[in-house]
Amino acid sequence: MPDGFSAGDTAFVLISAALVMLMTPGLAFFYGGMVRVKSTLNMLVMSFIALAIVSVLWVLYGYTLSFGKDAGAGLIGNLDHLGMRGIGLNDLNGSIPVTAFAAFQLMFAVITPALISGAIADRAKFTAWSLFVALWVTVVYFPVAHWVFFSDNGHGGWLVDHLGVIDFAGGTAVHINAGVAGLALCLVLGKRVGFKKDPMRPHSLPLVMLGSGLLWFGWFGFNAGSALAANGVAGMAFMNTQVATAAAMLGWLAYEKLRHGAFTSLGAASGAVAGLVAITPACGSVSMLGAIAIGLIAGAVCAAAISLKYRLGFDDSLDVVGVHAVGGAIGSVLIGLFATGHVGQTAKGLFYGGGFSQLGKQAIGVAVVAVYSFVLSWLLGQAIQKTIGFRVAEEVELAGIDQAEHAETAYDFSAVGASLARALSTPAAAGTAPGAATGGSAGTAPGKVTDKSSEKTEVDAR
Amino acid sequence: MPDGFSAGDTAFVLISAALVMLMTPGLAFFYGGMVRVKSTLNMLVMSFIALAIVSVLWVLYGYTLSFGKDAGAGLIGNLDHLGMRGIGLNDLNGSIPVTAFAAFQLMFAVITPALISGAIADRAKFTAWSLFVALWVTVVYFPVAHWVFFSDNGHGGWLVDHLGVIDFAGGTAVHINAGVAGLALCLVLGKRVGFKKDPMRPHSLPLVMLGSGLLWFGWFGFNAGSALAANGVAGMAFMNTQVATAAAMLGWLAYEKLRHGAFTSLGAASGAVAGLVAITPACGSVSMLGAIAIGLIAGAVCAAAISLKYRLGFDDSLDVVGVHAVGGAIGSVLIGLFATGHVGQTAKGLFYGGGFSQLGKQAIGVAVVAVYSFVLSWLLGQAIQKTIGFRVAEEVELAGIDQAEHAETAYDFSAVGASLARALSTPAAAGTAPGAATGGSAGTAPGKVTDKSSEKTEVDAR
Amino acid sequence: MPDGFSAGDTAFVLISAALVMLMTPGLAFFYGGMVRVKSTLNMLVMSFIALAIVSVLWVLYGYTLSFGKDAGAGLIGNLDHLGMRGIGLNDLNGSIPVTAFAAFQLMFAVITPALISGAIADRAKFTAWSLFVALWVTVVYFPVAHWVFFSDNGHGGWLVDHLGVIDFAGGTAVHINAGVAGLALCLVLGKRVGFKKDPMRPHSLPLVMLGSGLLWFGWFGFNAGSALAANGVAGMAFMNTQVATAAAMLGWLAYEKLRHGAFTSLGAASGAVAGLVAITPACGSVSMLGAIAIGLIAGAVCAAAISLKYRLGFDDSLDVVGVHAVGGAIGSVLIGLFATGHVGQTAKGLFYGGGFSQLGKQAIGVAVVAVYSFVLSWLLGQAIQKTIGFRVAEEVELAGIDQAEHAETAYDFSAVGASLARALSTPAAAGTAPGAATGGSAGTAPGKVTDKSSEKTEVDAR
Amino acid sequence: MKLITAVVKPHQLESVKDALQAFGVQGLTVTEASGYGRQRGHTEVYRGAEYTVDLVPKVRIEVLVEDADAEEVIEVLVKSARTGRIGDGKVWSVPVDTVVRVRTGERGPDAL
Amino acid sequence: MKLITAVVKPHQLESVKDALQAFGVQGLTVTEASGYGRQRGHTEVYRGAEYTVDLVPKVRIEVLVEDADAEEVIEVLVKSARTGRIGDGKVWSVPVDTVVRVRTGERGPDAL
Amino acid sequence: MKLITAVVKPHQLESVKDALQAFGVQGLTVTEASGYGRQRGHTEVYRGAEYTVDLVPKVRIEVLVEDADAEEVIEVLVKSARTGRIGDGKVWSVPVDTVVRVRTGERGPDAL
Ligand SMILES: Nc1ncnc2c1ncn2[C@@H]1O[C@H](COP(=O)(O)OP(=O)(O)O)[C@@H](O)[C@H]1O
Ligand SMILES: Nc1ncnc2c1ncn2[C@@H]1O[C@H](COP(=O)(O)OP(=O)(O)O)[C@@H](O)[C@H]1O
Ligand SMILES: Nc1ncnc2c1ncn2[C@@H]1O[C@H](COP(=O)(O)OP(=O)(O)O)[C@@H](O)[C@H]1O
Repeated sequence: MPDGFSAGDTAFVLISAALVMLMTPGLAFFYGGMVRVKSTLNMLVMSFIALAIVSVLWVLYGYTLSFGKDAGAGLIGNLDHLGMRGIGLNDLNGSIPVTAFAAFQLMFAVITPALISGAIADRAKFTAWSLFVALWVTVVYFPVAHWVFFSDNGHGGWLVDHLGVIDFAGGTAVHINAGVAGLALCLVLGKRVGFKKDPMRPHSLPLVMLGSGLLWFGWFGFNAGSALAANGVAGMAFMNTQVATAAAMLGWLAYEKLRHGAFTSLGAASGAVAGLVAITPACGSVSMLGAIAIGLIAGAVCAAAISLKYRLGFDDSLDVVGVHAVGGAIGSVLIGLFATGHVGQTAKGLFYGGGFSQLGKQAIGVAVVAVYSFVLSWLLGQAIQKTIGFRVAEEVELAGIDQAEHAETAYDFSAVGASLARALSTPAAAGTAPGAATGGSAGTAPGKVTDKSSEKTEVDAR
Repeated sequence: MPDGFSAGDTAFVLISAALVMLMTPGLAFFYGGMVRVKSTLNMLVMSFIALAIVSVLWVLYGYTLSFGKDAGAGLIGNLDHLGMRGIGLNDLNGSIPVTAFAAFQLMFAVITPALISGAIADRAKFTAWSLFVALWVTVVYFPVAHWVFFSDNGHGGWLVDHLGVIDFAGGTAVHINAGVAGLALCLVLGKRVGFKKDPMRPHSLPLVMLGSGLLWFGWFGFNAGSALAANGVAGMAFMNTQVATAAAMLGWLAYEKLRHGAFTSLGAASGAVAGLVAITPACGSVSMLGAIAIGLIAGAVCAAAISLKYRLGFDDSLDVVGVHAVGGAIGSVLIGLFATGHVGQTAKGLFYGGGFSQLGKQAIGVAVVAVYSFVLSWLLGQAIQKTIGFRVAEEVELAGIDQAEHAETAYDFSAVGASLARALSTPAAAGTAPGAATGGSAGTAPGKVTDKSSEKTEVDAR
Repeated sequence: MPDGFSAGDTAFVLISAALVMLMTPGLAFFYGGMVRVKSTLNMLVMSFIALAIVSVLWVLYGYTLSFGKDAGAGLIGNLDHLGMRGIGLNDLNGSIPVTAFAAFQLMFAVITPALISGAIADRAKFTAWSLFVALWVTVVYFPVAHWVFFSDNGHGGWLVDHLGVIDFAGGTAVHINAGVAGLALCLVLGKRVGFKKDPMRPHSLPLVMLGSGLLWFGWFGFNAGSALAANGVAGMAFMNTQVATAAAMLGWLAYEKLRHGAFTSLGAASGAVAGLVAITPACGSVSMLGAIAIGLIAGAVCAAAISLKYRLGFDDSLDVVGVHAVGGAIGSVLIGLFATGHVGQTAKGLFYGGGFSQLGKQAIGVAVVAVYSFVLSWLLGQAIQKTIGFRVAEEVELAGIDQAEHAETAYDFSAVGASLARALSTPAAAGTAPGAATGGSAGTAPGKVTDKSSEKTEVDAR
Repeated sequence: MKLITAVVKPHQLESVKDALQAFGVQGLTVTEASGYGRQRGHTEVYRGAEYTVDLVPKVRIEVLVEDADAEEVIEVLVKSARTGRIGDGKVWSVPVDTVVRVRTGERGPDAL
Repeated sequence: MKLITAVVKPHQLESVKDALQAFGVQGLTVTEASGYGRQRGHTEVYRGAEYTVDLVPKVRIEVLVEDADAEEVIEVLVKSARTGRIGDGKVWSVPVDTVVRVRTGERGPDAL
Repeated sequence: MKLITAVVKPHQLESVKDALQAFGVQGLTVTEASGYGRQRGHTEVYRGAEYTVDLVPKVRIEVLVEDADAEEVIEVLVKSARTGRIGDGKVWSVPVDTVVRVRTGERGPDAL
């Protein structure tokens, strides 16, 4: 390997990339446990499909749009690396192979759209969602990632290199971006049937806790890994991540106890996620005591913020706005207060004698990303809604989207087992389906085919 | 970074810290699956709250009590690092940043109290438990960690540096400590209603298996990471961890088959954990064949030990004593037999020509930690029980602690969904709650408020 | 540590080994969610027991058979390292300790037999399965691993060193090997009662998704870790793994939508696994665009291949053949087309000007492993079936294998809880069981013993 | 007294509950059930095999009422459960010999 | 009309369903139940403690039929549910005052 | 014969089972149910929203008995299920035309 290469840093970033990858399934479980049983699978697959779509687009053109040399003005990368061409096995980015860097950053591009899905739980057509993911990363995420993450000696993205916004691991590019897009989308799709009236309580809180546990775990890769080296900054980012998360859990639980009289497990899980979100931009620039402060604030404020949707009447189903947009903004702005100048960055916050300068930059960064994401996301959502339709029929929503969109149900715990259903057709029997290259023996069809003709004029939407 | 720094070691320890962090959620699932469905969430949250509380205390004073310079006599660290002051970004502990070391050790401090919770499943007030965690780490864990883990050229903790006890990754400080504290607490709280009579069978064995899988995975960080370097010792500790765990699963299953006639999945999961516990202190000083022996013994002995509670009549609900106290003691003492002198430590055990010397030291270490932990834990438990009360009311226990303490139920699989419950009040409607800084529009309250007045004189405890 | 040692590489391989270990529990959940609720635990334990058995055998003789110096002709390792003797703490394999290498390779030996279990879900005696695992790794896996993975300057395993087959991470040794063994075993055991007639739908798709998420995560260790160093090859293998998996999910979903009209969550999970399987041998020799092509092909072809069992009438219950044998073969053979000669290996495929040479070698490698595995697995299966019996009684299969083989049921969600069952005997009461070293107080037996005598002539198999 | 049983769509439970309460019925017992009728089931797909699940989720509601109220309660049930689509379910009534309130031991109409 | 209830082994549900349909009964309602009878339960082991689970899973099938069909439907049920082993269950019949089809409001035999 | 149905608190199931067995009843069928009555439900909190869950878990026990035993079995049920708190539930009895044991085809009292 060439000079400047570090196996230790490479090991760290590659494993971190794996950790960040795990966050997307983790998110799927976090969200999937929170919905009613009838839309569990849809919720899970909305995250998984982001893994599929974004990874392919990343190789085709996402990487080069985000991390290709700046095409001018700090707005977008050039097309030098379309299809990852021109990236040699041993080319370095800092002390690590470019491939390792690309893998790490890919995982950020995957989870960001997945985060949005929580805002439109239970009611989005799966094909429409898939299309949205592809378009959204193209026109929103890839450019914003360039603005925020592509630092190139002052010739990189405009937020990081021109304006000097501090965003260590993605408070703006990931969380505000996704949170605000969630707001736009849930406005486009409208409220769920029964919003504010039916409880819609989580169908499996253990699944939610599993999700939050995996998110927390993976987030060490997200935050500490963003140092792109296994060094003191990574160590500090790691500690800050842990303690801010811990403090945010306490903040959320305290708020909840005062307000609703109970410490809930969902509050513990949600508080942790709020803390992880808030410390994401800040973990490379604040002290551990600062991280505790940021966590406490984020926990309590997000716990309060999630009730906005009931006041203002938008159905952000799983609180993407209240947790990611609000939490991301808190963390990004508080850098302007708590940045010590001695961790990973030299800019100082208000409390450390840096005056209002950094605070102002942070606020601008937040605002710019929020506005850009909102406008574009809303336009994309509308375009899809007006063309192929984004929202499922009310009947489908009532009966459960899993059945209609995925032809599956999440669980079958009945001891009755086999008896509640019967084989309609096995693949061999379906030999006449279009595109099937079945050999001769379609006649051996074993499945019982139930009589679908008589009277089946309507579907029982329950 | 300064001389002596190793990016490879830092990468290894940071990722190991993440793995150890994951063990606490893993433990939550392991325990959570084992309780009845009505106390699932309480069990989960007892572990998660340890993550929150201990992380904050660690930064405030835990790190310095455990790993600050010895204050004298090897009993406790000094206060040099209160609030983590005086720890520079690039300060090293061996070849890794102090922050990385602090993060790694923090995770040990988190899981140790979490382990205790299994002994008092289904019946502990959540606030009382939270208070206990905070007090217990302060007066028990932080000092004991100093005794066992703070090695400082003979001027560190008294067990490691004066007496020469070998505890590679925490057989005494973590497992015996927690196991014995579990015994003390379950004596303080008393037996569950229905102990020895009702089956109290695990509500979800797949959740138990998930927990054991995550524990096993995370334990590589715990044990191999304790080498604090990615080297041959870490490699050996890793292999020993794997094979002892494997052997313990076989040992437990064999015992169970002979005794009860069946190989159970809970036995497989429990045996694995017993093996992980037992090899923890020993993985840096024994050969792989020695690790197999330790695993086999620990698996079979722990399988037998868990029935002690029925004989002696203490309700150690999820077998913290039988697995962690007993398993930890087995592993710690067997070092006195199996230490080869050629792995990470030079002291030899009885079977390798070291005589009884190390065996004696190990026995003393076990006894000291056990006695200290038992006495302090019992006193803390009693103090809490006598003041704010530690145990919930019998009615709450019967109806399920999740509902009473957390206002939640773990699952809602009913297709009936929305209809079984109804919105009582959404946050906007709850605007009059104390401490709520709600703006004007409380009048828009949308939730249906059910009539709670008439006849609701009693609660249906089922 | 000696010269040539790299802490970075060691950190990478050790953590990779931990990731690969997690794949086996991940597989357990992937399979466990797919079976009916009555055989969940059996499915889980079939994987966990592989962790136990193979780890111990690896230390005793597996490592030396696979990675001991070649005993001649490239067929098997010698016995130099029986019981891991002769392996010093600081001995190196390349740049990492031999212990780290041994740990990494052990995890491959564990998961391979576990993969087979899916083919014989719901109907294999647990002791028979355990015996099969022990025998199979001995006569099939250890030799084949030697052929494929033991490269020693031309004096290693015959497939890798003599023939020049490329198998970066185990397409032949792991996936084809296990897939074909699954075919052999399901032929030996025969079809499940109700095959092709009862639906046998997955009892928990979230559990399946969890499994696939953990598999995906762990697979980065499997594939990138196979570089045995944290370098550019590892980075490339990592990216290839991610994008092939993503593309395969798309390929599977597209096939499914065209053929059955729905995008299923099970399809997403299965497609991902098919992609992971196919890229395993190829991730060190193809470009990212090549990886996308391989993924797309594997996803669609495997989606089609799983219906073979209905046509041909073998009950490969969870599609081990369709996914692992077919996917492994696709990946192995496509190397012959897509190998660029510039990634980890210099041999070029047909599309990169290498002619048919590599393609031929790959085909031979696939065929040799497939035939060897099929014949040996079938013989072992038959031998067990004819002696101790491999398949459970039909009654047991109908009632559910969990109850009969493990004396457990996977879930108990009933609010009824304690009341549905009653304590038959606690361990103290069971004091008269054979081999029980119970002390005096057996008379204090607390459990109620139900009247088992009257009329209990038959068992209710439901 | 009569025992009136209604098998209805799960989503109608809340409306049924509200209607009964408005009528003055203070208690009921609910069981999850599944039903097979003219509405047929739906198709599910698992790994390349299609199945029809022909039992559709329902709830089964039992209400004990005085003889005099029976007809009206049936009316209330039918109206509040109706969506007009197939699968709406059935309501039937069965004669009851006696009813006891467990808590107090009261008998007959007083026990309702 | 009659309400015929059968408590049978879960595995017999499909055979029962088929037999009823062959006979001409177009609807039924199924509930998961557990039963306690002569068949006793089974033993489970959890961490060194043995328990007997004495309630065995059953399904409870309800069919509303015209008086005239009652006897025959009982026969069909009994035959299609029988395995000959203990635990096969019970079938019983109860008189029904009235039946209403929720969708249409039809009454009596027409409502079946 | 009579069909006696009891809707009781889940925790009383074991005591009911024991009492019935002591009395000589050899079989019963249990279903999980939820009930709505005077006892009201409880409040749950999810992410800043409170809900009342007003259906409380119950078990529904069915016992087929001879006419002569009906009164006594009702007594046994009521006594063994009682805790004296609201929510204790109801017991009721319904006339049965006929009972068949599936395994043997026996009819009437012999089938119990
Ligand atoms: N003969 C019957 N006996 C018992 N339950 C029935 C009967 N017919 C229908 N049901 C119940 O009523 C539900 C609705 O039946 P269906 O025939 O679809 O309704 P509709 O009255 O609208 O035609 C079924 O799912 C089943 O639970
Ligand atoms: N007296 C009864 N009342 C209600 N249900 C009963 C009664 N006796 C038996 N059952 C039901 O029938 C099922 C089978 O009973 P069992 O006595 O095993 O059958 P068999 O008729 O073959 O002797 C039981 O599980 C229970 O659900
Ligand atoms: N009219 C009724 N019809 C059917 N079930 C009822 C009726 N009233 C009460 N129940 C059942 O009895 C249970 C207890 O009712 P509740 O009114 O709380 O009891 P209590 O008799 O102590 O006042 C309820 O949960 C419900 O399942």
